[in-house]
Amino acid sequence: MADIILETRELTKEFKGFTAVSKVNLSVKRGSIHALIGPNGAGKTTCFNLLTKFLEPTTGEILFNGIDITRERPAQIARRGVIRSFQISAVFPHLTLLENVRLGLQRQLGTSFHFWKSEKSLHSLDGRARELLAEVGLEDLADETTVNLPYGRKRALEIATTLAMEPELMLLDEPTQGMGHEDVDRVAQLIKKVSQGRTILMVEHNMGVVSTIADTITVLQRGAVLAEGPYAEVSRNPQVMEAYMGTTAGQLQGAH
Amino acid sequence: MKKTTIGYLVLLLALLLAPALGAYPVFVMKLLCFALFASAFNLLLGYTGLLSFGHAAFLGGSAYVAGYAMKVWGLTPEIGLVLGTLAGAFLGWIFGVLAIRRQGIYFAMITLALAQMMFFVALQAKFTGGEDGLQGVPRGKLFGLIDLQNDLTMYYVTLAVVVAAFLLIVRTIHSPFGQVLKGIKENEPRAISLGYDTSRFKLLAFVLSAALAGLAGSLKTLVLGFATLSDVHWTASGQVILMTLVGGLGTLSGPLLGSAVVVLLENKIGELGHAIAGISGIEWFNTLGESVTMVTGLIFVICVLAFRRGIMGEIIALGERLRGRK
Amino acid sequence: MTISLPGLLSQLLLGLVNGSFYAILSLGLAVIFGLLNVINFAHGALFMMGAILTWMGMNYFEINYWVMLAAAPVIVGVFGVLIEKLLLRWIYKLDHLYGLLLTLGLTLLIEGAFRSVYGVSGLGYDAPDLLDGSTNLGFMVLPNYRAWVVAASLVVCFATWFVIEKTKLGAYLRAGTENPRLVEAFGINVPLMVTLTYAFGAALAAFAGVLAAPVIQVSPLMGQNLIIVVFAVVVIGGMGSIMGSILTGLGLGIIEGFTKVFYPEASSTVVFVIMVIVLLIRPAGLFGKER
Amino acid sequence: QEKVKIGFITDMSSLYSDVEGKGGATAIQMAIDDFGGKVLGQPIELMSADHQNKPDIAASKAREWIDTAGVTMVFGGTNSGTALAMAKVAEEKKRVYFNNGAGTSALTNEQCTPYTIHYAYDTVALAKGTGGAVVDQGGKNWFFITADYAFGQALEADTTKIVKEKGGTVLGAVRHPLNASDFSSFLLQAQNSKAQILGLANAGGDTINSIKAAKEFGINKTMKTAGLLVFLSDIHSLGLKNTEGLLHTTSFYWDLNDKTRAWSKKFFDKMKRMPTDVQAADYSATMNYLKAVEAAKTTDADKVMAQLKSVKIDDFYGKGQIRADGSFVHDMYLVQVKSPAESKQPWDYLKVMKVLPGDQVFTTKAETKCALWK
Amino acid sequence: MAAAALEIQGLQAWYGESHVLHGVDLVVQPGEVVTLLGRNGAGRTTTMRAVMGLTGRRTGSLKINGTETMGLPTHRIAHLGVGYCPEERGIFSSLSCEENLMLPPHLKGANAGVGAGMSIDEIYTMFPNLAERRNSQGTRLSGGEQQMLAVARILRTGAKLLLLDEISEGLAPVIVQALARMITTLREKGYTVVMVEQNFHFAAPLADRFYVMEHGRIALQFGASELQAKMPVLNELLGV
Ligand SMILES: Nc1ncnc2c1ncn2[C@@H]1O[C@H](COP(=O)(O)OP(=O)(O)OP(=O)(O)O)[C@@H](O)[C@H]1O
Ligand SMILES: Nc1ncnc2c1ncn2[C@@H]1O[C@H](COP(=O)(O)OP(=O)(O)OP(=O)(O)O)[C@@H](O)[C@H]1O
Ligand SMILES: [Mg+2]
Ligand SMILES: [Mg+2]
Repeated sequence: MADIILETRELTKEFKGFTAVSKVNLSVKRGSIHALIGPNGAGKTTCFNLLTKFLEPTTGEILFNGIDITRERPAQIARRGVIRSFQISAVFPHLTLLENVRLGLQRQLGTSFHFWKSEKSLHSLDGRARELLAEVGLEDLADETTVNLPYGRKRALEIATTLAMEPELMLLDEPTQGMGHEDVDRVAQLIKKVSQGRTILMVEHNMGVVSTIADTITVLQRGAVLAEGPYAEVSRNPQVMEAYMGTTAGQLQGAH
Repeated sequence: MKKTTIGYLVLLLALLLAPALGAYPVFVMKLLCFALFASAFNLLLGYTGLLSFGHAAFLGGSAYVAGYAMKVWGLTPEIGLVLGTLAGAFLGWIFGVLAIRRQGIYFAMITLALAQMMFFVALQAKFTGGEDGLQGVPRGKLFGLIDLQNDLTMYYVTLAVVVAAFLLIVRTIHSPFGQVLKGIKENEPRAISLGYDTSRFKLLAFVLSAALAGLAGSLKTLVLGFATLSDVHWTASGQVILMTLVGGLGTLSGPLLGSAVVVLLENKIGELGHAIAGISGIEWFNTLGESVTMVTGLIFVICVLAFRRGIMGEIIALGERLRGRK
Repeated sequence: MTISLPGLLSQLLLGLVNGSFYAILSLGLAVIFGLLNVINFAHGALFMMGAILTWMGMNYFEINYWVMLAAAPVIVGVFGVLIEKLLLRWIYKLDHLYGLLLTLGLTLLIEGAFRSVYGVSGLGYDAPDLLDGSTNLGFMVLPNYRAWVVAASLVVCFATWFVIEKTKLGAYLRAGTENPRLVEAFGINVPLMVTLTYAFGAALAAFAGVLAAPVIQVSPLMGQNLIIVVFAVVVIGGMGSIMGSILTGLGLGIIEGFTKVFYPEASSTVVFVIMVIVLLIRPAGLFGKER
Repeated sequence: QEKVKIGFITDMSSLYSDVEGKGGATAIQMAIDDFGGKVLGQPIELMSADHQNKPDIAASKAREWIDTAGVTMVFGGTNSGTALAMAKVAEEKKRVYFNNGAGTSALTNEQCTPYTIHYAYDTVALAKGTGGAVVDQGGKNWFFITADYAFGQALEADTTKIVKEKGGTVLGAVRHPLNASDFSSFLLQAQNSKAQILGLANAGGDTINSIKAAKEFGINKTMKTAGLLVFLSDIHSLGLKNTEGLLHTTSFYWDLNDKTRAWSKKFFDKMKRMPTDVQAADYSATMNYLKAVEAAKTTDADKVMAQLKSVKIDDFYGKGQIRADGSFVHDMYLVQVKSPAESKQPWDYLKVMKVLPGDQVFTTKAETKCALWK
Repeated sequence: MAAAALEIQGLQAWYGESHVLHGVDLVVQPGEVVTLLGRNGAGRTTTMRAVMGLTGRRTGSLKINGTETMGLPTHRIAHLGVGYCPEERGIFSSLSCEENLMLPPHLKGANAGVGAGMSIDEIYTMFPNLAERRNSQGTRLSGGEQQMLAVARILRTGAKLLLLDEISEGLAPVIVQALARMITTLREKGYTVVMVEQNFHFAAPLADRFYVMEHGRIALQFGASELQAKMPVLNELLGV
């Protein structure tokens, strides 16, 4: 049996009588890129929110590396190595790129509460921060202020910062939303690249991206799992085609 | 050396020489206390983005504790100051625990409410002397040796304490901790997702700010010899916001300047009015002394409408624009 | 202290009177906060203006109470229009902080101006003849004027609530609260709506002022202490929630009334204690929505 | 060379500005002018400032004026926090300090100093005056509405003491927070107690609002109201309709006799208001201070104080002497507010019920905690 | 000849200090479907916002049905018959789904030739999700549902010039297809549509004409018939 990094058991979330996520059993294999797709309102974002404890599950369990994390707080889960990105871009706009990434690294030093220490003590992290920036192709912009960056670059920076946390599992919610074609490709490749040695769970409507990089796909519909498997298999499933892809999916989305 | 460093050195020199140059030491000491108070407040608002509307509680609460320790228990001034600071920190911790998870205006309002409760305690408790205040706090001898009764000695002690506290603030802002605060101010959800328990960071910032405000309050009691209700009243919280705003939010030097402007105004506006009346011959200005609140109000309005960055903020922005041109 | 049932009932009724003032004032604050995103510190000053204008009308021009009950809110409303057009207009995009500070400054100016003319100890006027006297309710003798205060404010509050929650105009207001530019892009004259909202909020404050004057002493500083309590009411009810502020206003008036019997020393602190407790349990206030 | 400078620091803009405020400055200036504008061959100078009820401003202003401007006498107060703070400064710097506005008896009791003179009234005098006189007139059963802080509690305690001494009883008391705007609830409690006398142990706006609500609920029909600290300015603003019948004690009223009328008319011409007792005291205190300086031929505080305490004072304001503890012991008056029908002219508000001899109302030697008077 | 539905000349626009549009020229005839393409940050959204008067300062000329709108306040512009669906969707959280839908008023004097806009039933048929969640609080809808609501909302008003910013964003492929059908229908009914799209494959078959923006200017303009010929240039400009 393959090594499972994240597992949910009968995960359910109800909002005042409306079940957004219902009895979802998800297993994410270590080292894979796992995509969560499904029609609008299927419960994907809610699922993410449950996994990172931004929402409290109604019932069900979440296991990370076999440990039950259902009752933990968001920051605790983050420290375990489960890091999420947001649907909107999440950077620190008035810090430099370097500082952005360094903030991701800084926690390891254990000096974050040391208000009497000099900032200079953080310079030891600069090397690693630059490496991470290089990994996403931003090394030349290290000392720019982040606000001035174009959108796609901000996403890349966000990924670099996330990598700084040395995440075991990255949760990406629509990472390519609102991006131009070039950026979509760049980010998709980036995800592929950083998935080395990590696990990625992502929500994505762009089938072009999903088909090229995802190893496993889970399709949600009305809060429940509709199908699961590799892209080729799932995309031919008639139920999925009807509920999600539509009849002309291949033609319209495949080339996206 | 950087220009700002030179600026601070000049200011320090001026302060060192102030009594010799004829400035009235007690007044300058009062100014220094408020400068510290405003700087402590700015640490919270300007660098953490938390608007507390209850800082008077720390200023006043600590003033009572330090005053009581020195007057009734007869402790030495340094212990009084330490106790006052600790009291500020403790109050700050309580306020913080209750308020820190609330955002924005809720945070402001809950701190205001807690400070109101503090006010009622101060009004009603026996040891505060109610509306009479805690009067006649002796300055005593520092470490049992240095007699602070002399205004000049007191002045240099005050200056030393305030400078040290200010340096601590500077250091805090430029520390690993300060870096995280900046991150929280910019984008809190992101900071959480990076694994920072942001409420603990905000709490520490709050406690620090409260402790330093407490130090300011204790120092004020030591200098002036009393602690009274006006320090715990909500208007004192409003005033410190004004100081910070006038000087420039989120700038280090802003609160220093802002507190100077506000304190000078509050104390000297009568004389200013007489002077203007003398020069312009307009009789009305003679009554300016009775209109402090109106003038304060006017400054608030003008500041918000036209000078939002505060005096220092505007100067810095101007500098940047000039540099940008070149 | 033991207290009889009639005694309790009468205290409850008195609490309701105070609650009525809290309700109107916090309603005005809530409406203004909702649409303008401004925490109107000047509300206390506007309340005071309502009362003093009425006094002026009665003393200088011998206008009667009923006329002033309508005229004072209108005048203060117009004043509100000026405030909005000349000052508040410039700060909408900024943090709440600035609105709070601007209106705080405004308060100091208005109060200072009235104080320099009228001093601080206050001016009084009496309830209109029609409402003079009192009614024996069996358990207490209630001055007619107080009954009128409760009735008038309940009517005003619920009418306002109805308009905001149940009408199309109210939907515009609520939507404008969140994203005024977009609502304007749908073809609604939002700037006008904003101005009128502020004017309406100001008029509500003035209305409360006119109502309050025969009960409490009119003076330039009369709004100062009240406003802090009313802030607490709004926060407890949930910032911007209309029904929340009305119900909380009435409820707190009653709670405060009971405190006056059982532990009078704490009667003005109790509101803040409740506020802290409520916010700990429900961060957005009793009726507030968490965004 | 020894120039007299008077530093007048009071509340000119806030809660108590009607009681003393600008009118106080006017009264002091009148005294200086009447004295001839000069003493010891030097012009007399008056400096005045608004302390906004903040002790730190009051004290630092006093300190600064003494240190830098050479002020020889500090005058001021109106609120006990500021008054006590200034008294401490004056003691430290050895300057004569007059207080008129603040009521706290601590100024001449626990916290008395060799340089403090409490000139107009204090809470003890008010409590004893009103309490004693009302019981004498048959008001035996009391109920208090008390502001819940030191000042109100002191007033209540002092009054209770005298009421009991005279054989009266206190049926109850309700403590209200400072600046409580609505008093109806407290008044109902008072009414339920069936007491004859409603004692108001509070001040300023609280007193005003209590009186107003008492009228509204018709309590003034069943109980007599005794205000323990009421100023003429309060009655003026409340109007006779609301205050009629209110008993209280004052140290001065403009319409007592020809001398008071004459001075008050001069004051009225300047201020368009009749003086409060505090403002009249301001005039009298200044006048007597200047006389003392002239007699002592110096501004030295110790000598002037000795002179002040050695002479008998007798002017339109009061007749009596400044005691070792700093109290100016003089007669007080129990007064009642007239009904609108009784009032014949503007400012015709009070009728004197009883003259209260100074030695009966002020703190006695047995009671004092002042070390200077033991 | 009737005036152009939208005519923009030399449009410049600023956000605070930053100068975003540097002279945009663009004409849309009544009944046309026009797509604005461009990289992220090229200024397409800003152009739309500028038409509605939602940017900071702006200069140049903006005519809707021949009426100059440069000096007009935003709400007056809307009443010229413009419906705007913003990029960020702008769903109101204090309103329910249905209240959101009903919020925009019917536009006065905008209905010549088009009719009174869609009825609620038509809209619910088109977006069944919305019908199902009609009593939900607006922002509790999922991202995609909010997007549907944002589009549906302006179809009701009778606006005949529609400004649609990234409406296919975040939607499941099935819904994207439904939207494509909707736009075709709208064109048949005589609506004028200006779309901003990242999703070139969604926009390509729908539009009559294309504008490509770059750095706040129009870089290229061509008709649907030239599409194939322009692909190499587009590839270079957009990386399609
Ligand atoms: N807080 C909430 N209260 C009530 N209903 C909610 C809440 N959050 C989400 N929902 C409902 O739950 C369902 C699932 O929402 P979710 O955001 O998880 O969808 P999604 O799969 O991410 O869709 P999309 O692809 O459109 O983003 C939706 O129908 C939504 O209306
Ligand atoms: N509110 C704003 N304040 C300042 N600058 C802004 C603002 N909104 C957008 N900009 C800047 O204006 C430029 C144009 O933005 P615009 O949103 O019009 O681009 P777009 O072509 O719609 O791109 P996108 O694909 O990102 O939506 C960008 O550089 C952006 O950073
Ligand atoms: Mg989603
Ligand atoms: Mg855009």
